[in-house]
Amino acid sequence: MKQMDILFFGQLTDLVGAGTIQIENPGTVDQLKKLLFEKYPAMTNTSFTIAINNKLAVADEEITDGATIACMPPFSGG
Amino acid sequence: MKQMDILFFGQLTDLVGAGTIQIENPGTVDQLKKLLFEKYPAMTNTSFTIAINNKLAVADEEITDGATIACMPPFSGG
Amino acid sequence: MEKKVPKNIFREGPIAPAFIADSIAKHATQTGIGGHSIFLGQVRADQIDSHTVKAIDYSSHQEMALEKMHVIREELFAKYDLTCMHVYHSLGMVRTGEICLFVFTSAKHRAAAISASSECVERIKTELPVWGKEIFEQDGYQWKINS
Amino acid sequence: MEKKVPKNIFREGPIAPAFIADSIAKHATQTGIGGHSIFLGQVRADQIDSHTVKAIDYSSHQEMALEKMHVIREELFAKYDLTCMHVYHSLGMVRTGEICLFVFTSAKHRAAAISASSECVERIKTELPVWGKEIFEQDGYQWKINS
Repeated sequence: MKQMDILFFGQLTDLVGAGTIQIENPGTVDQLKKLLFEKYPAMTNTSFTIAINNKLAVADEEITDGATIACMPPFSGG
Repeated sequence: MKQMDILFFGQLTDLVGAGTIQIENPGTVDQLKKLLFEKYPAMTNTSFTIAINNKLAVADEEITDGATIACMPPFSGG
Repeated sequence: MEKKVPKNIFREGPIAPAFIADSIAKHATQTGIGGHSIFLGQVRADQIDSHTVKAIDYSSHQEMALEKMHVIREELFAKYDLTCMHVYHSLGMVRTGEICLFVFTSAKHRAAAISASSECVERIKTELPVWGKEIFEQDGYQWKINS
Repeated sequence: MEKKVPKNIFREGPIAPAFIADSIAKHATQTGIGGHSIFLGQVRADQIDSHTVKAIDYSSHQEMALEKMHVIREELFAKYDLTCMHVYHSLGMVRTGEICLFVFTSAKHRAAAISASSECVERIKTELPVWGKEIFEQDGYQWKINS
């Protein structure tokens, strides 16, 4: 498995304590969430979406090596 | 009867050939219209409203001496 | 009770972008404002048969227009939760590409500012005794008709 | 076919009124335009419990935001008969009273410009991955929640 960057935004950066972490490709979005909930239990109580290569991801979507992964709380621009 | 100013705006100034005319108070709005149609027959084919003291007038409204009378084609501001 | 004197919305000639910037900048001290909505009318070089509009010459029954604008302002303040509303309309010559109408509403929340400015523009177009004379490039003119 | 590079809508810090004036002035040569609609977001000094907001620190998933904005732009151009659309959003610190969002649409007829700018603002608020951190006067902060 390849190492990949997971980006965090908004209040998730507080919760994770960083804007980026490196993990091994977990395979799918569901598996990524499982892994994040283990590492950061507070994320289970937080509303966020996951984007793969700048598109919102679906639950069982496969994560390809080299993809850009972002964990994003509700948007609050403007 | 007192002399009073009738103001014309927009395309009515072309039709009347002036921005203001002086007439004797015709008494009511209906009578004013009759008088204007006699003086300026082209006005019969023109859409316009009459304001007395800056308020749109009704047909049988009485015209008091010293009132400001305006003949106004459809508005085209902005 | 004293009757409030209506604000003069009329400006001779076009409305300069720098004037708009100043109006915006003046609101920086009003830190309860969350959104501004601005409408600008710009004179179009319309083609009318073989003619091209080069300017609009605006005239108004000013006293009546100012009284009516005062009513519109009060009604919009009653209807929407606004912080400010500013309206400027040109009189005299405004060339194509220049600004002839500037409507500027500000509110705590964007929805009020946006609805009020759009409603204000519609009411200005239909209710204010103002007329535009479209002046052609070569010569001649026609009286503007609002759609 | 080459993929069009999305325009960068982001600006570091607040959007200056003079920049807005320049944007308006640049449209004077486009004499097919009859109306401009502008929305400006301004940072509010909200009271939150015993705290007062003094600034918002904006951050974004920029690459995704620009791609999304490109889609919004294309959809609005397809839906409305627009001449131009310009969008600028601040990143980093914007103090209360300063402008953080500038949406500017222009069209031959006012209805298209007004509807497009208002729709654009709603879509920016809900669809762009941008976050605001409300910084308090004394110290502390909270993450902004869009209503």
